[in-house]
Amino acid sequence: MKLAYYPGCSLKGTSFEYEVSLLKILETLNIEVKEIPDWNCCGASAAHSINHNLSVALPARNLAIAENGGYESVLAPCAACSNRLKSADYELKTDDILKKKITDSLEMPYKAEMSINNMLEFLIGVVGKDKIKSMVKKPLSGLKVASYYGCLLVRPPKIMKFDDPENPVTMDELVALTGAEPVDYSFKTECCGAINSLSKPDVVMALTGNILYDIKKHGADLVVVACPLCHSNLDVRQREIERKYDEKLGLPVLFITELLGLSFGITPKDLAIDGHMVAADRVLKKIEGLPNQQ
Amino acid sequence: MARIGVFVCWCGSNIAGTVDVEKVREEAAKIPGVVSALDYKYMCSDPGQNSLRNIIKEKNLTGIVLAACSPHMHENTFRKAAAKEGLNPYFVEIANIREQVSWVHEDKERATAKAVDLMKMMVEKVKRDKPIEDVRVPLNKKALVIGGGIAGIQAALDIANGGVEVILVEKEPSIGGKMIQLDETFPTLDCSSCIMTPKMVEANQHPNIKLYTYSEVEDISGYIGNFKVKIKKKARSVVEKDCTGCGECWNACPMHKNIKSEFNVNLSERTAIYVPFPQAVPLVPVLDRSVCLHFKKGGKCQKCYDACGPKCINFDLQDEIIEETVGAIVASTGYDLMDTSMYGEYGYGKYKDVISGLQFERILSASGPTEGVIKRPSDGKTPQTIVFVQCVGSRDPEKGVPYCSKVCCMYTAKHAKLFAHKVHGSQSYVFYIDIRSTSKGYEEFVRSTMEQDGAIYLRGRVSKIYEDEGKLIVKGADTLSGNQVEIAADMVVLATGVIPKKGSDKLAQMLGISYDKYGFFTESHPKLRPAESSTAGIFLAGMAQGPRDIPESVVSGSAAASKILGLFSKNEYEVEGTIAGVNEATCVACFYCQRVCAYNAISRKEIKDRSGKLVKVVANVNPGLCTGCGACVNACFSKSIDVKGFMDDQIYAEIKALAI
Amino acid sequence: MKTVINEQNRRNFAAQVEAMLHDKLAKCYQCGKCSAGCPVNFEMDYTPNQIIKMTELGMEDKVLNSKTIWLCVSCNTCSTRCPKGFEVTGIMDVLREIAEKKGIVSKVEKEVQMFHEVFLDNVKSNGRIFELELVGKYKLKTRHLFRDMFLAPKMLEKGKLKMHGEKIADLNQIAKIFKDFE
Amino acid sequence: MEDKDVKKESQNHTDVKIESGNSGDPRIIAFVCNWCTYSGADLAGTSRMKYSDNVRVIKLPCTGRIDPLFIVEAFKKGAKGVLVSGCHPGDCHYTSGNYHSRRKYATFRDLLGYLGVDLDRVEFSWVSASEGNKWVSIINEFTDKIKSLPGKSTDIFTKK
Repeated sequence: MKLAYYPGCSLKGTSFEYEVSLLKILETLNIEVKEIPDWNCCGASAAHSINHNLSVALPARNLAIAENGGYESVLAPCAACSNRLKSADYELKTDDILKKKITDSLEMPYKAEMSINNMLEFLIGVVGKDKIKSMVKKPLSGLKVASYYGCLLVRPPKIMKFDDPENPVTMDELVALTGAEPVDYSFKTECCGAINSLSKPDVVMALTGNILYDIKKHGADLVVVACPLCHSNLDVRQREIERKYDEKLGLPVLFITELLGLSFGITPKDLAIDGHMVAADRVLKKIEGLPNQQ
Repeated sequence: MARIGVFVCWCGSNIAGTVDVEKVREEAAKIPGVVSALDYKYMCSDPGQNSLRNIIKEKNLTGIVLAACSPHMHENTFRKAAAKEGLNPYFVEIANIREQVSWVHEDKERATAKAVDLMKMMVEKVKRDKPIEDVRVPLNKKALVIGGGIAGIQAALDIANGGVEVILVEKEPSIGGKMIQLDETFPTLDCSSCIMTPKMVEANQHPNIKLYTYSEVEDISGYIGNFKVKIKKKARSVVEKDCTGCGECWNACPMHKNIKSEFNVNLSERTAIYVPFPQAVPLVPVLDRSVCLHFKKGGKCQKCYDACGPKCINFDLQDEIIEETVGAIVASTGYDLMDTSMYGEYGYGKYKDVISGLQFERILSASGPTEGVIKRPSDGKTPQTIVFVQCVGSRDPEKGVPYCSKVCCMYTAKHAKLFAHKVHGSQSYVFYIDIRSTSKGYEEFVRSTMEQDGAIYLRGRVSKIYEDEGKLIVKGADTLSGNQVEIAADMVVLATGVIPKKGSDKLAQMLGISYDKYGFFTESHPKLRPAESSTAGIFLAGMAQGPRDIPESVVSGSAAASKILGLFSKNEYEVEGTIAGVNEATCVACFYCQRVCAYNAISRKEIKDRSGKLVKVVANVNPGLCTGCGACVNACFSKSIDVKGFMDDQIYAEIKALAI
Repeated sequence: MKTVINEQNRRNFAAQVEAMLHDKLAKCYQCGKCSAGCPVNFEMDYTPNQIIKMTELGMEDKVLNSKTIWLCVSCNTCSTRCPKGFEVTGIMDVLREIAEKKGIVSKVEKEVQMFHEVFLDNVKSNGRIFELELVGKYKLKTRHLFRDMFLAPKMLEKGKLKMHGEKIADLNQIAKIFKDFE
Repeated sequence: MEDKDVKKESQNHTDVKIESGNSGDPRIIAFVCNWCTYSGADLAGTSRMKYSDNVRVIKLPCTGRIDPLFIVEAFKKGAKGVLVSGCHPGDCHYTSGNYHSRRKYATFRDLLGYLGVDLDRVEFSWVSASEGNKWVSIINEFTDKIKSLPGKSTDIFTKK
């Protein structure tokens, strides 16, 4: 199966760690993905917020390029991108009039027959648990890990068709594969404030704070995510939140690909874990025999 | 040769004012086969009927047509008059020249032309009438009641008290249904078991009631008056007639852990041999073979047998099939409560202190797992704050059902009230969308829960419940103040929606009665025949028809019973003869008719010669079930089935009579 | 708090929203579950269920000038839990789009609106997001120059903010998409 | 007031000149079920509502009893319009008879068209026992419609 890769803007910028670690583990797993040539921004939340048609047309270009390039499956590791690609694909499947307008504008046909996967779907569905398990060289035993899913991976369920929208478990299952202990808590799918990070920082800090303190209360050592937006809010804003609520958090936020990479025996540096704002060294020391702490 | 008489009624000036009745009469006289034509001022009057009867006699008529008012008015009158002269009553046809001519048209000439047309059509129809005999079905005066909840018990008692034998079949080890699980009942707060137990005992001891508990109806065939029923009596492993209900066996059972009590809705445990609750009727234990050590470990354990004084435990007992013939059936299979674990956001099943309304009933009940002291399941502490959430599963087309479960508003108010009575200084919060409290004393009851007992009502739904530091945080909305509300509760009670009893759709198929898309049995007519099913002889009662409360269930049980007593007041059941009939000579046994019949009235009939050799298979109409709708006629490719009174040749003749 | 309903305006507005939403406003029976679970409800001037009702009643000005429509983060909690399957998140998109097309500048939540606009401008000119430019333009436009500024040095140090943006090759096609659908 | 209007309208129906071969005074045959539509038509009578007198009603137990060939026969015998009317969906006295006829009708329409019947001349409607007024308007509107169609009898079977 030819696998297309849609990185999206964040993975080339603020969340470069995600791309680095992702490509590293795919290399280890011996899985080849090809970046969609000349891909464009999916429009993220801005497009659907103020222009519905644009929010379908922008992702449609990427999908059409991939499909016409003979790909059967698209990996969109960014939760926001996968959400927009899936939503656009859904609209194109259900709204024939809009579909015609868009394919006319793009001058490309689109059959809407590809499977579009977020990172977790890709790992469980395309790679498979057995293969991942077989690559685990350094079990992360003793590490307590909270999986944070946020909104965009599971909602709206009728379009995402991924896991249980209230109690998702996919990421926890991946955490368990690494030998770490998944931590259950109450806010797995609560919203972190997402796109309003820049425009409403106070709101975002309140929401993100709720999530982080709940995770802390449930005894987690670190948090894993599969979304650059969640990562930004949980990682980049963590110091501010600590200052605002005057309570220490110290919760490193890793991408799920980084956690998997660690269990595969890849060094933290190769996984770009040092790119995060909240340093992970202290927590990673808990893992015995982890190579090359820094 | 047909000898038809035509009678044109004036209905005073009602008809004669707009229709030239003499012209109609003259036209009638011209039609071949019409030997007598007459017009008269009031055909329905005694003199009118007498002249009709005289002419039947004098002219030896083979059929009569009345050009008069609607057949819905006087068809029966004239049929009876004809029958008195020995004419088959179905040889009477009515041309409706009042409701559908003189009262709706004004031009006399044109109205008369139409009246003549209608008269001609009926003459052609009556010429082709075949004698029809009403069908009489003998009645076995015995009734079957399926389901021993309050509705079924009420039906059984009423029928039995009317002097008719009743067989009451209950799936569970004891009768009593859901009502016996309840604590006190709204709006009068009388204790459910206090009013229910005597009825259960009465049903058990009634000389006219034969009770089969731990039993299921396996098969039903036949029709009104003559249903053949197979009942599977599951093996109890206890010889009922010898058991004294002393309790030595269940006290001796070593399996007293990890088997959840169904009666206490998983809030307590039971043994492998058990009675569901102390007041069970009959007070005879059941041995649950799926968990019993004797059955799981190859016969080693027999502690119950050893403890039993009368030695009535018998591990070898087998399921029994009992066959009965009854004349009428009551389907009162009741309801289930929806499983609310699908609401991930509410955490039912995840958090121990998020419970269902029925579980709270058991906690309130003096015979329940906490002996009526309100304690929460997680740590046995008495909650100080309880949040009640209504409409969980109900009014939710996305995850649950779109309909209202009807009883939740009231039982939630009752729960809040009883909580206030039992735990002083406590506080309850009720999330609701609308309050439905429309029966006698209900609205006052809900108001007093708020005003006297201090329950705080919030108009809105709950979005999420999660645990935080030993409290359940309930995130809801109060749409009246326009606020998002968070309440830290010790316990949450979900008012779970009502759904039909599992398997009731299968039973409905077996009975040949219709049910709605949810599985509730549907009434023959929602307003005027609420106790009847779509099939003659099968009646409905209780929640199996849809959400209702106890008084309504009791009323419906009594209604079904009175229908059956009425039916049984005669020796035979009379079915109008205008039903379908099969021409066995031409039937090719394709059974398309069977597929379209909504009443299961068509069966296979084997025709054998004298030596018993099968000659052919044909369709056969069961007169007890056929209603004469005629759907089968159109389904028949070989034109071998027809409905009496509306035969194909008659309708073609009517059309032909109108030829221009 | 009095509203006089003008039947024609009410119908027009409700019909416009329904047509864009592909859903019926009457479906909502005001249970409030959307508002109960909304993560940003605490900042809103009207709860989501109130927005739905107000739209049905044709209270166009209030709805299009509300904070609520801009505060909504499209997390879809409301739509996911809505017992009627109503597009609660969708109606916020629709109302924002109408406000945007009408040129209504949100008085109270203009930052959010501007962010969306700057974001799309960025996509329009580069085909992709160049984050530094996005942040810079947004800050110039909103004059929140120093907010979050303390984050920038560390982000630059960590390599999170790139000094150069990438442009896609076929910018003509992006321009065409914007021309056809903006 | 209302009565007068009705009167005027019904005169309009009768004032049409009958030309030879024209459907100015067309015969309309209505196949109706006994429980809903027949009773509805009776109700129009007891309420003394006036309507076009072109219609001739044939009563059946249920629309489920209607053989599509009845409709063909009606046209063959000179009817210019055929109306089929029964209980509302879900209201059938016989539980589902009207569904059967509706389903059958859907396929039968094609057959009628194939035979060359002008499908404008066949109408299917629901009239309940309480809808006397609906019966009246259906009959009047259908009669008007039939009158407006080209009148030659051969036009009914257009292909012949």
